[in-house]
Amino acid sequence: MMPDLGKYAETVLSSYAVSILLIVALVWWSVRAARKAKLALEDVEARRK
Amino acid sequence: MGSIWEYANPVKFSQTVSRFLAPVAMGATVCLVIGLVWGFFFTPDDFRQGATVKIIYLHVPAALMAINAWFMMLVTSLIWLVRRHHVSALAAKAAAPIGVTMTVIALITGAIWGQPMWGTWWAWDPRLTSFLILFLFYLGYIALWEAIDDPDTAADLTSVLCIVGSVFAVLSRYAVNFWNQGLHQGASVMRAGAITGTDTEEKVSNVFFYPLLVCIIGFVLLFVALVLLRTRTEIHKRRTRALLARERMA
Amino acid sequence: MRALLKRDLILAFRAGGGFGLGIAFFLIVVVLVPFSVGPESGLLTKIAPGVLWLGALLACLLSLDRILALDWEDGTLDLMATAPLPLEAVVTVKALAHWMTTGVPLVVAAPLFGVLLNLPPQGFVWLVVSLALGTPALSVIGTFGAALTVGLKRGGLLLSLLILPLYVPTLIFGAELARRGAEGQAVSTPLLMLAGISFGVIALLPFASALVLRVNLR
Amino acid sequence: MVLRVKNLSVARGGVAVLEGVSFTLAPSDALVVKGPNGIGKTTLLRTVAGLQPAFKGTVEAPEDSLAYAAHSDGLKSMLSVAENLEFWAHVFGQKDITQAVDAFDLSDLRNRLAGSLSAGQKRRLGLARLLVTARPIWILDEPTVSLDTASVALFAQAVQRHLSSGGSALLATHIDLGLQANILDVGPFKAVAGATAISGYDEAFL
Repeated sequence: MMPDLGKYAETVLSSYAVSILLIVALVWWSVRAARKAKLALEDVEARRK
Repeated sequence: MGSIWEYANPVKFSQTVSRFLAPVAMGATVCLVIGLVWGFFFTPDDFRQGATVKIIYLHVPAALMAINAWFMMLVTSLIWLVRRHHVSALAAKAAAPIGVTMTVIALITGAIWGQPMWGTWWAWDPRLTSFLILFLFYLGYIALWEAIDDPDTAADLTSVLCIVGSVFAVLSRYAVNFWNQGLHQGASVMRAGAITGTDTEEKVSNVFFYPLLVCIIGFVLLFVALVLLRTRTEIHKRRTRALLARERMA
Repeated sequence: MRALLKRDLILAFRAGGGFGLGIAFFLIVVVLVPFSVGPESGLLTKIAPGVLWLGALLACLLSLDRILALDWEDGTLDLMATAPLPLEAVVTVKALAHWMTTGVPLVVAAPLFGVLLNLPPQGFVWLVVSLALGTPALSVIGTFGAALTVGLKRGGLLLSLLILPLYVPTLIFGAELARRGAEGQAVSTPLLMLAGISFGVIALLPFASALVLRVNLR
Repeated sequence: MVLRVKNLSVARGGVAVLEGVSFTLAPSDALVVKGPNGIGKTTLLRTVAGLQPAFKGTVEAPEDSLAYAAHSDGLKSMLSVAENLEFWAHVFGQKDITQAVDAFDLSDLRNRLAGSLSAGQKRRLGLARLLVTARPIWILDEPTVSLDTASVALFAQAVQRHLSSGGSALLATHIDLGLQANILDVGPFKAVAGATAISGYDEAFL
């Protein structure tokens, strides 16, 4: 299944690893911030009622 | 009715986002998985660059989005300055961290790719250098947002910085192109076809082009999804702030 | 306007900082370079234009936060905003005063420091021309940065972060002009570009500076 | 040269502090703004002076008629008293500073650097600046801070002269200057939580 990357295996794999890591980190961070902000807002709105 | 400016209302925008976010995020995931798997497992090696050509599926979409994110920030900054729609300013703020991540991905994959191709991690190739400068612009823009307490002042100042910065970014692009001529040439020749992705002189390139296209669509959708999500986060924060301010007064 | 320029110049003289510090900093950068890269004269000749330009740019950067911060702290800017003088004129005069107290001394001192770095004889003229054309742009762009960060507590560091990318085109064309001059190559392209950048920013950037200053005074 | 403020609401840090303030200041009138600390007197004066936008309502004044003086004097410690005044005189298109120097008894200090003055002397210099602006409507925020009794009297005289020559003054002060002044107590205008209380930028998020 794994394609033969030859002598460039490290190059290609590290590129994919770094990029995917960065994207996942960005998504995770955004989702966490979104959740936090939403909870804080719901908290304040609940108090208003 | 039906005007696009309706969505400039933060509450309306939040509701709309909640409806569209899931499908866009799904689309982004599907495209990215298909594109990357296709590119990584089912494309041949390039006759010159060998397996390293697979980096193209990350490098080119990230580089495109790094520029497009800045362009989007420029447009939303102008909308904020002219029409004072809060969503616009917050969307610009939300896009910056995504843009900087894309710039970093483009830079790192470029450096990793450059190592076997040019025999060095870093060459002051005009294109790489331009991205480094773009990275600095993003850093300054984000730092300015963080440094100012008052949200409207921050929106105004960062918008002006974004517009002025855009002019200087274009100037820098020309300056860098001119500056590198004297040092060494041809560093980007190898990648000329790769960057445009539509290089039809070589028939092989279609093999690379279709998965690349899917990846680009995936990155665009990912960007849209993240901007929507992050803008909504900023709106929630501002609403919380406004409600707390009102609470204190009561 | 003339009163403001006169006042800023007197203040720069009396406070002592303006003239002396920038030049001293420039001198130190130039003296330190041979220590860090070695005394070989061929190498120094080659890098002299670039080092002189970088030194001048850093010396300029050093005094940017003083352009507006002092007038902000003592309330002068508030009073200026209610005065009949438009803020566009105020920021232009401020940039001019900064250039006269920082840029001009750098232009004058640069040939002397060029001697220290083995700058070839034909390079001196173009070094002075490039700095004389480029330093006004540095002052005007710097005033924009100062106006952006004027109310902030950690303004100084942020100012450098914001300004340095904006300095890139000026630095590239300025240093390139000085380098080509020193190596006896054709200079017309960088000369025109540098002049274009300088006149462009002088004509347009004060409006942006006044705009952000108005926002900061709100 | 009449200053008209109509239904003015002012905001500080995005929250309205005073609402529905209205008054008219005619030539030879003085109006003293009173109210407890933190209620928004400074914000009100800054808004009237045009230094920050009004949240609601209008401020009508003839162009180039307002002179504003606040806690910070805009004085340079490395310039002499005369140089400081001459600078501001030039900015406002005036030449002569002798009247301002005499009015605040600064003639002995003319050539002293402003940095070497005492706090009270500095304050007098800051107020002398008002005279060189030649503007008819003065907006003064706590003008008597760090002045001794004699200096307060000097200041009161200067304001009195200004009023009798057809000028007007809007002051925020706790000290009775012995002027024929109307009092504006801003206490009743304190903004209350309500639909309009959150001002400007945050309003859109409610």
